[in-house]
Amino acid sequence: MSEIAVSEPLARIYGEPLVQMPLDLYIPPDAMAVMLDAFEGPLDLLLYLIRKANISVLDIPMAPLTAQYLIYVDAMRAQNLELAADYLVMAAMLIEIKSRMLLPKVKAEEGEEAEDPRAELVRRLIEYEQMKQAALRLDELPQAERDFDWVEVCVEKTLLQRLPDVSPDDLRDAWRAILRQSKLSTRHTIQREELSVREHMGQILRFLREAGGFVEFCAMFDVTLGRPVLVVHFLAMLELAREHLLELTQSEAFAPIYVRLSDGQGKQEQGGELQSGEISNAAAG
Amino acid sequence: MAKSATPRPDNAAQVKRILEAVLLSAQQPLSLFELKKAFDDAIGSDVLRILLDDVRNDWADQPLELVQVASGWRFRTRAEFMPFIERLNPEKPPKYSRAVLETLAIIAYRQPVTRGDIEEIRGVTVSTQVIKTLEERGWVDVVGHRDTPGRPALLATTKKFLDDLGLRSVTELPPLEIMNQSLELADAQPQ
Amino acid sequence: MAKSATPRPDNAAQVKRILEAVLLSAQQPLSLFELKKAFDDAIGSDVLRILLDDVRNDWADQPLELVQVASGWRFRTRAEFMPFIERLNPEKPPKYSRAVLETLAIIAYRQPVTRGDIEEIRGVTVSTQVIKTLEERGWVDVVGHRDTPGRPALLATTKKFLDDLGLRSVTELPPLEIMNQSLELADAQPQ
Repeated sequence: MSEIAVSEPLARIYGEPLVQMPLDLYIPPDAMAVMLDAFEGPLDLLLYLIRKANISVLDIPMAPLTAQYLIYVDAMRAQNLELAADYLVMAAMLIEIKSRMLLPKVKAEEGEEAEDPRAELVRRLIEYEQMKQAALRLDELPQAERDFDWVEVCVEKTLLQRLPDVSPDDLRDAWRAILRQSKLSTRHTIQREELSVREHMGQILRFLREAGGFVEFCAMFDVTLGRPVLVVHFLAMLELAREHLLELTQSEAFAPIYVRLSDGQGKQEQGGELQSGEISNAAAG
Repeated sequence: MAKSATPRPDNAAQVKRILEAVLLSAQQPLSLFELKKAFDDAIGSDVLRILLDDVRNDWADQPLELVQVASGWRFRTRAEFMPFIERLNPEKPPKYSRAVLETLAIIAYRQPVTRGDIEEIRGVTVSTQVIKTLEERGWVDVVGHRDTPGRPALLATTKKFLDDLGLRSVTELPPLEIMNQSLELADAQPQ
Repeated sequence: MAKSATPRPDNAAQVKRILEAVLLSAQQPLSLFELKKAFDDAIGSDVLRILLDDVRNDWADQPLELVQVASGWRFRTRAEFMPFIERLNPEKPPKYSRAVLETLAIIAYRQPVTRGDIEEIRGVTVSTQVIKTLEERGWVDVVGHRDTPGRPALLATTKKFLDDLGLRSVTELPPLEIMNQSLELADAQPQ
C-alpha cells in the first residue's frame, strides 16, 4: 500500500477522479492498527467510502467502490489477517456484484422485475447504518453509574427491634405441650375455670397497688360495667381474700368495708428464698 | 469528562446541594477528607463541617436524617419509617423459645401466678431471663406478692398483652375445654 | 397482631413521606404492587400513582429526581451532580466500545436475536467478550434457543437495561432513523 502514488487517481467516482486518499483517513502505515480500530467491519468501511464520496447508497457505482475497498483491504491484510478475513468475504461479494452487473439483465418470470444485484448489499448497508445510528442514540441516553447514581440510603435494621409475634393459638398450643409432657399430679388438678375471675384478680391487685394498697370496698366496683362483670369482680375479690392476697376489713356492722393489699402489710419475714410457691394455707395474721 | 469542565460551586447553597447528592449516592459513610475530594479540596474542613450541620437541619423534617458515625457522615432512613420498609421485605420474624411461650401461656391462663407456680406446672426451673423477656415486652407484670414465705411476686398479663394479641379480655383466649380433655387423657395415662 | 402496631398513615402528606422513605432506601426500583405492600395494600394504585407524581414534583428542586423506569419507581441523582460524585470514585464507569454499543443496539432493536443475526447485521464476527460484557452488566441475557441446527441462544435485553437507561419499555428506545423508503427506492432502481 505504500506504493500508492498520491499523484495518480485512485479511482473515479461518477467520472470524477479521486486523486488522493481522504485526508482524514490517511494514516501512516505504522499506525494502521489505529485505523483498523476506526472501522467496525467491512460494512462500516463501505459506508464510510460511500458517505465520503457523497454518493447515494441507492446508486452505488460498483467499480470504483470495489477498487477503493480493495485498496483498504490490502492495507489491512498486511496488518491483521484475522480481521482481514471478514473484509475479504465482503471483497468477494463486491466483485460478484460487479460482475453480475456487467451481464445483460434477464427478465424474471411472469414479468417480475429482475432484482438488482446490489439490492442485498444496499439492504445490509441500510440496516447496518440504522443500527450504527441507534448505537449512538443509545449511548446518548443517561446511563446509570455514568450519568447518574441510584440512591440507596442505608437502612439501619438495628433501629427497629423486631419482636416475635404471638397469637392466642400459640398460647393454646404451648399449654397443650405443657399438658402433654407435664408431670402434673392429681394434686395439681386443673379445673374448668371461669377465666375472667383470674383476669379480674390481676386487675384488682393492680388497682389496689396503684391506689396505694388501701381502698374502700365500694370504690372497687364500676357499676357501669354491668351485673355479670360486677359478679365476676366480686368473685375475684373473694378468691384473692381466700388466697390471702388481700384483706377485707370492717370495723363494725354497717361501717365502710375496706380492701387492703396484703403485700407490704404481711407479717412474714422477708428473705425466704423463691421456692416453688405452693399455695400456703397458713393464715396471714 | 475533563476535570476542568466541572463547574465550581460558587455559593454555600450549591455546596450544600452537592454534599447532599454525594452523600445520598454513597454506599458508605463519607469522611470530611472524602467529601473534600468532591470539591477538589477547594473547600476547607471547617466550612464543610458547618455546611454539613446546615444540611442536617435542612433535613430535619424529611424521611431521612444525616448522621455522623465513626467513619463519617451518612444519610439514613428515620426509624419511624422502618415498619413500612419492613413490609416490603418481610424478614422471618423472630420466635420466642418454648420456655417463653409456655411461661406466657401459664401466666395468661392461670394468673396471677408466682414463678414457683410456673415451675411446678412446667416441671422445670424458670430462668430469670424468660420472665424478663415477657416483662420487657410489656406483656407481664407483677401485680402483687403472695403472702407466703419469701413473699413471691404474683405475675399477671397486662392490657398491652391483650392489645398485642388482639384480645379484648383474657376470656377470649382459646377455651380450655380442649385442654381438659387432653388433661384427662394425660391423667389417664399414668394408670 | 404485631402488624397492627404499625401506625396507619392518615393523610396524603404522611403517605408521601412514607413513599419517599421507602423509595429512598430501596435497592431497586419499586413497582406500584410493591409500594402498596408498604401500606398493607390499604391504598389503591390510582391514589399512589397521583401521590408519586406529587412526590416527583416536590423533589423538582432537589439534587435527586424520582424517575419511573421499567421495573418501577426509584430515586436517582441528577446528572449535573455526577462530576462531583465521580471525584470520590476514581473508578470510572466503563465507556463501551463501538462493538459493544452496536451489538447492544442490535439486541435492543431486533430482539430476540442470535449471535449469528448480530454478525449478519454487523458484517463481522462478534467476539465472546462483547456479549460477556453486556451479560455481566446485566443488560442482556439468554431468553431461549432458536430451533435451528446448533440451537443458537436467543439474546434479549433485560429490565435492568431499561432501568439503567431510564426507560419504561423497549418502545421508549430512540426511534430508528427512517430508511425504509430508500430501501424501496433501491428496489425500484433497477429499471
